[in-house]
Amino acid sequence: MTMVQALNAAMDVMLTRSGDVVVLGEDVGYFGGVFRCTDGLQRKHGRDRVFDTPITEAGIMGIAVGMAAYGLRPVAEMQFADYIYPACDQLISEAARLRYRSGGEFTAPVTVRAPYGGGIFGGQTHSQSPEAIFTHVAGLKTVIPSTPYDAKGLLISAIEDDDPVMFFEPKRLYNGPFEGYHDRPVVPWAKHPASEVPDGHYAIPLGKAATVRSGTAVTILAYGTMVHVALAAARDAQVDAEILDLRTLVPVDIEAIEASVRKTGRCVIVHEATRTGGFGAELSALVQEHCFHHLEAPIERVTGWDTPYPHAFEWEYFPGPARIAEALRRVMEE
Amino acid sequence: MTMVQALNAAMDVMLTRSGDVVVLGEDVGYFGGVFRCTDGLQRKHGRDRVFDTPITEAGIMGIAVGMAAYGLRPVAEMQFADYIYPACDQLISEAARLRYRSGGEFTAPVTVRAPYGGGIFGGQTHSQSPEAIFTHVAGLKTVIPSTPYDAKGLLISAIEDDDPVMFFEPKRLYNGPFEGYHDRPVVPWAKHPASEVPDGHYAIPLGKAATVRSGTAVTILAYGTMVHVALAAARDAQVDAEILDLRTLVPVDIEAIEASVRKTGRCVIVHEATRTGGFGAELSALVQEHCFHHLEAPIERVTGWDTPYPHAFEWEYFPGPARIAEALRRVMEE
Amino acid sequence: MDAPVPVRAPLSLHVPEPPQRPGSEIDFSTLAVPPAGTARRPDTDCPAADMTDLAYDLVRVLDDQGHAVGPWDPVLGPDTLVRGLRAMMTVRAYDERMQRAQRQGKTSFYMKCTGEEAIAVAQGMAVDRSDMLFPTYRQQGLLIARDWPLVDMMCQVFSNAGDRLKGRQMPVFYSSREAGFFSISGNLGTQYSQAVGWAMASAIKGDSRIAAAWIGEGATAEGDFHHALTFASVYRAPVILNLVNNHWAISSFHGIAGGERTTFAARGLGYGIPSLRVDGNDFLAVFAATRWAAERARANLGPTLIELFTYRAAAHSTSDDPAKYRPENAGAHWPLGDPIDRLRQHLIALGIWSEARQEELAREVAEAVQVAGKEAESLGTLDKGPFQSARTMFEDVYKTMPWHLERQRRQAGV
Amino acid sequence: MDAPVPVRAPLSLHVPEPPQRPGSEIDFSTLAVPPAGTARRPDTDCPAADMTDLAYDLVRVLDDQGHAVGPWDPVLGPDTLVRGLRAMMTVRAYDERMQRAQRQGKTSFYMKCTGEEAIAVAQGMAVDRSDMLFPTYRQQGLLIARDWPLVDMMCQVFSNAGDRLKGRQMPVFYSSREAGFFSISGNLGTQYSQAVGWAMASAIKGDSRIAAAWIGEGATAEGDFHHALTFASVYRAPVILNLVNNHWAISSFHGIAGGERTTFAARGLGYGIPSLRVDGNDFLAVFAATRWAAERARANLGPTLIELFTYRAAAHSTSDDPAKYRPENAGAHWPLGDPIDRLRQHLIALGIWSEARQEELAREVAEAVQVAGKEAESLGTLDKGPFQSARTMFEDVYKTMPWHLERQRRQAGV
Ligand SMILES: Cc1ncc(C[n+]2csc(CCOP(=O)(O)OP(=O)(O)O)c2C)c(N)n1
Ligand SMILES: Cc1ncc(C[n+]2csc(CCOP(=O)(O)OP(=O)(O)O)c2C)c(N)n1
Ligand SMILES: [Mg+2]
Ligand SMILES: [Mg+2]
Repeated sequence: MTMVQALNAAMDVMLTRSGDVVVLGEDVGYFGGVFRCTDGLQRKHGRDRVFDTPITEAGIMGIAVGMAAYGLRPVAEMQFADYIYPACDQLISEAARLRYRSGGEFTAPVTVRAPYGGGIFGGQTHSQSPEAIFTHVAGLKTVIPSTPYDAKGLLISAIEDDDPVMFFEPKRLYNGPFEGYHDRPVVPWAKHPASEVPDGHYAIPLGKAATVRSGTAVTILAYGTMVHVALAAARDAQVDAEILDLRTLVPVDIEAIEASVRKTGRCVIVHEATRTGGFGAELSALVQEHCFHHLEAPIERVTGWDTPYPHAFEWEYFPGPARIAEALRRVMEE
Repeated sequence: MTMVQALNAAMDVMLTRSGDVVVLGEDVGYFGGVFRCTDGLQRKHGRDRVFDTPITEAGIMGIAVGMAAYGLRPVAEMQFADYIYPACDQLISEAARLRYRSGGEFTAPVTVRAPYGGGIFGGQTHSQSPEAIFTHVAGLKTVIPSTPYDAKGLLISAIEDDDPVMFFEPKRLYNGPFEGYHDRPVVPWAKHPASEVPDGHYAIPLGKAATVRSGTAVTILAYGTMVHVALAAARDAQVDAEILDLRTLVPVDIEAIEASVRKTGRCVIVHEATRTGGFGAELSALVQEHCFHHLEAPIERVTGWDTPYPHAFEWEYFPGPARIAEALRRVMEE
Repeated sequence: MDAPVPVRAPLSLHVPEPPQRPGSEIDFSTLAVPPAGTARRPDTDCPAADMTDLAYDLVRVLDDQGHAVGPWDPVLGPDTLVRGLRAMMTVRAYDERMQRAQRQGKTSFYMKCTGEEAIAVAQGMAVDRSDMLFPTYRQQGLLIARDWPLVDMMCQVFSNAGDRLKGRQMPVFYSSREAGFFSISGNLGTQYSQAVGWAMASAIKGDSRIAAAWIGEGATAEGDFHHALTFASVYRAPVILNLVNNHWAISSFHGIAGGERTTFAARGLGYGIPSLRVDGNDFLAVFAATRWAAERARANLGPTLIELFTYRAAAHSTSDDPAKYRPENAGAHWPLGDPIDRLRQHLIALGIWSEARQEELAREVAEAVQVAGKEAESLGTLDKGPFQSARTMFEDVYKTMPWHLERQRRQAGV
Repeated sequence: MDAPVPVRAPLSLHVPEPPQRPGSEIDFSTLAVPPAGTARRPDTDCPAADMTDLAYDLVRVLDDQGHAVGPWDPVLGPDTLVRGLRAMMTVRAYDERMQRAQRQGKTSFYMKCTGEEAIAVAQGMAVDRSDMLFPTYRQQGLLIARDWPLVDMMCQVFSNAGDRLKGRQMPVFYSSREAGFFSISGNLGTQYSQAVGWAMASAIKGDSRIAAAWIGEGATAEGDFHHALTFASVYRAPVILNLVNNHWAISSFHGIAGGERTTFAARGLGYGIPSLRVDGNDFLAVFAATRWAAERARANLGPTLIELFTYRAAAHSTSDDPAKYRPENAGAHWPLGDPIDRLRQHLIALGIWSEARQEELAREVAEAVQVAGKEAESLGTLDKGPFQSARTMFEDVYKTMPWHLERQRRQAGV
């Protein structure tokens, strides 16, 4: 199944299991979402469980926090991660802090789903990767899947989690894995092993990375779309890289990171978000703090440039396999 | 003069020099601001140059962007940096990107002033340091002064800058320098050399750090309140630290950082903001990238904890001189 | 555009100014105050479009002689009235003591609601104990109307060892799940849409509890106000949206909030929400309007917006000095009087009260506040402690402490 | 609360649903359409409170026979009328060609405004050329009404070497300082408060230019809408706030935006802003209402809110398929007709137009669009280029490129 179908299945499972789960957002109801992630859910679970909202991301979050405080588990869709900024106050000042400020009496177990990342000619307002804004916020968890299997298991965990979870969905992976070669034919998920998705309920724990390739030469830390791009880069550069798919950014799986970098002595971090202050900075700082004496080369960051995502130069912007391969070669030279 | 007076002087100078400068925000008009930074400016420059706004940070930013697009240079006050989140969309999607998306035809030279940081028993919503959210945004500059002299010169530069500038003012320094010993008597600015502030116009260039203490043992990177705390820590720990006051976070003065760390081989980064994904992460990543082969010890970050700022435990939260001194001793042991 | 470009006159900016500033006499004579009893009372199922006049009128029940008049008289029994009086007096005494404690350095900050006591107290009494309240920092009266222990409130203000919020919040940012009192946010406005979300959740679950929210006239400019009204209107949420127009937002008057050319109740009309404008210093009017709105909500008729027309008699907070921006002692001239005086006068007019009983009640209230104050202070004050363990600083960020917080906790040595 | 807790009936959530969904016949028969010419026309200095009826009425000038009737008839000369017709036809032909280009892979995306042409064209003509416009993505007609070169617009759509926006923006997110057309944002609503800020700046500087902004009925739910109305009302900003109610926001109907129980024009009343509801498919009504609002603004009388009542006849964008959520071909049944047909009928009724001249004009327009299209394509298309230099990707992030972008540019090898 595709990642879209896997996400749909996760919500379906959770809507079925618990009357407290509701799904809300712009166009998620009758229509089933502009990316079809909620297709059929309103018909199946009813209009007061799955419904369209007015176009106001701040409003959606405020409503979701109130619903969560009541005891529901709202799954709120932001149509694009680029449109999440109006919701920042309700996310940062409210959802993230409610448990703390109420001494644990009120909580906000909201799951915020948002398609993120580029590669669909969406220009600067349909391509952004704003995860670093939220990974800086104490009280929020941040999750980014890279396969249909993970997407379902992680989304179920996010909905079941008692804390607010930012769930960013790599839209370039919705309908097929993507190695970063935009000029090669699109491969469907069907050919990928992680598109085998079990029926019903299963959970992938938050906070645990997956080793998607074992290796000894260098550690690549990646998440979302970049996991597939990193795999392609390692293959193409013929570097025996160990690739960690972080899956959860906060809390990050420091043990997995530490173990791998201590083994390889080298580290390349990749993300699509702009570089300065991106989550790669935190990863670099952590690796440096935890593995200083094991590092044989400077940690490299391969990221989106520090510019908005340009429509026509999408592929010049995207940190593709060639740029990652270059970084791999650089760290291997040290 | 105090930092409050220096900021007031900067706005006064700019309001006088250019009819395009306007000052707006909650309570900034007749009353002169809850911290008195705009005291007297409305009386002097008129009600349509310095005025109170409705309480809506998003509205203030939208209005300011429109005014800037017209050709004005609005100086918008956010009453506390903690209340800036509703303005995120207008800041990140609009002010930061207007020049880019319009091919350079429209610009948004807005200066956003906001008191930030803790130390006044403000609890979680009057103590935050959200700079890292904005340093991640391409198109924004971020400036944080640490003395009255710098505050005036940097604010004038910010207002004259043709790009939007986030100008965070360490509220704990408004009326006196602060070394982080909350139980010692408050020292007034009058006794500090940088409280000598010239009349009239002068500018401190954005993007240039200041070396506030030369040393050879370790480099401390700091800004705002933490500059004074770092100085105290170095003195108390008797470590010959070189202390850089970054002053501008984006674009950061990489040359100064690189030169210092190459010399000392050690680096401690301090900020009051929460640790994960803070600007310290970017600094750590940069230092590691630029000075890897010169580093003799892991880079340390001394920061606020990853929790909201608690009212009663303010001083347990604050990264005071003792914590910095500890870090200094740790890096010197390596 | 078809003709040559015409010559246009220069534009100018209008910046609202309050009628008086420090130095001049306060003058409320231009304020239009309709007599008590004149506003009509529509049925609770009246469509919004058929009651737009009430967004500009003023629902008042108590006349100048202390008689309850007109269709909005809620006809309350003596016990309820005395309970209301006691609660309002308790709020005022509590405020006095806490403000004094702040001046004495026992805490960092305090906010009074002087002159606005009728609002929270009458509204707290007019809804069910199980309904959920989303207040601002000026509705301490809700807790008191719900008989929440003063000691618990004071412990919050002192951030002491007895503070259920573990010293995390600034004073007055109470929270009590048990009291149906939602955690107060420092960020203005956010609770308004949350209340609508809570009410929608209650409706989704087929529950019968409704929600009520409060916002200041100043904070209505925040986006959350708009979002709350939009969602409440679209989904007919069972919520009472209260808007306290006390004429000031720190130093800026209601004209800066958009109250110069219309009422705040009128905001609701634009969303098709029935909207009432009510004398906020009139215990009976506030009670009646709230009951009316609650009935609507319970009958699935949706939200009501209530503008509570009042005056902030005291400073904004202990950090504020109103003499800097408005004539001194402005509150004493408020033409709609003092809510406590007016209810006392009513009780006397009813023949069930006397100055002697009033004094007795005042003594009782003072005593209760003093006893609670002593007990709370024995559990600690901000200047001296004791506090909860500093270790609690790292708790409740998440349900379970993740590795990085665990590590930081150890670093902090707590 | 004084009695024991009463037993309450269960609540339920109301979720608005459009009257028809795919599979059923479209039916607009319940839509109340007042006859043309019946809405009154107040003087431009009429206070908002004295014209609230116009927020619920519908300003219409063209009747079913194509005659201009009633007080709102702007009495335009033949040249202006024909210019309007030509511009609307150009918009439609332009839309057709660009949509086709998208289908052919020459660009990534396109958005038509079919059925809404009268709005941007008449409004663009009713304000001064020097006034500043803050549009959404569906007011391409403004540029065409201002005779902005089609080639320039097309180059933007193709992101090609001739694109002044350097290939940075998605198609249709035009920007032209020279045309007084503000850079369109992908984030809904943001332009609304910006327009108010621009207008306030104009007033501060004693300038005479006013601003006009557009927003869709769906996007009115964003906070920016509220902020715009609040600031415009408080400072009496010289701005025309246009609200295009085309009944759909991608897949959700106007009821989800809060239009089920009231009009969108009514939103303005709550802020004391004079508000008009206008037949958006009636070129003359749109023109007249806009002129009226512009006059108000120019006379320092402040903002006007205009709801343009229309219907989105086409898909939301090339990424959308409306057959998934509404009956097919819904737009063809819109009771207020097609704006181009209605203006043509009016010209014929005036006796200054014929089917022959109409056909001639259609040919001229088609030819102009084709010529422009060829020229634009010769400067490049998204699938094949050429583009501006990739180096431009790093420019204009800041006025001067800082070290880190300079470094990244070198890394990118451009
Ligand atoms: C988002 C946000 N912006 C600004 C503030 C600072 N602030 C606290 S109270 C206040 C005035 C509020 O006035 P109003 O809403 O009328 O309530 P009142 O104090 O009169 O009860 C302001 C500006 C804040 N707490 N939150
Ligand atoms: C902040 C934001 N949220 C969501 C979107 C996605 N989006 C683009 S257009 C649209 C519908 C807008 O409807 P409306 O305002 O009625 O304008 P119309 O398309 O009908 O002209 C949505 C939801 C967006 N662009 N920006
Ligand atoms: Mg107020
Ligand atoms: Mg629409």
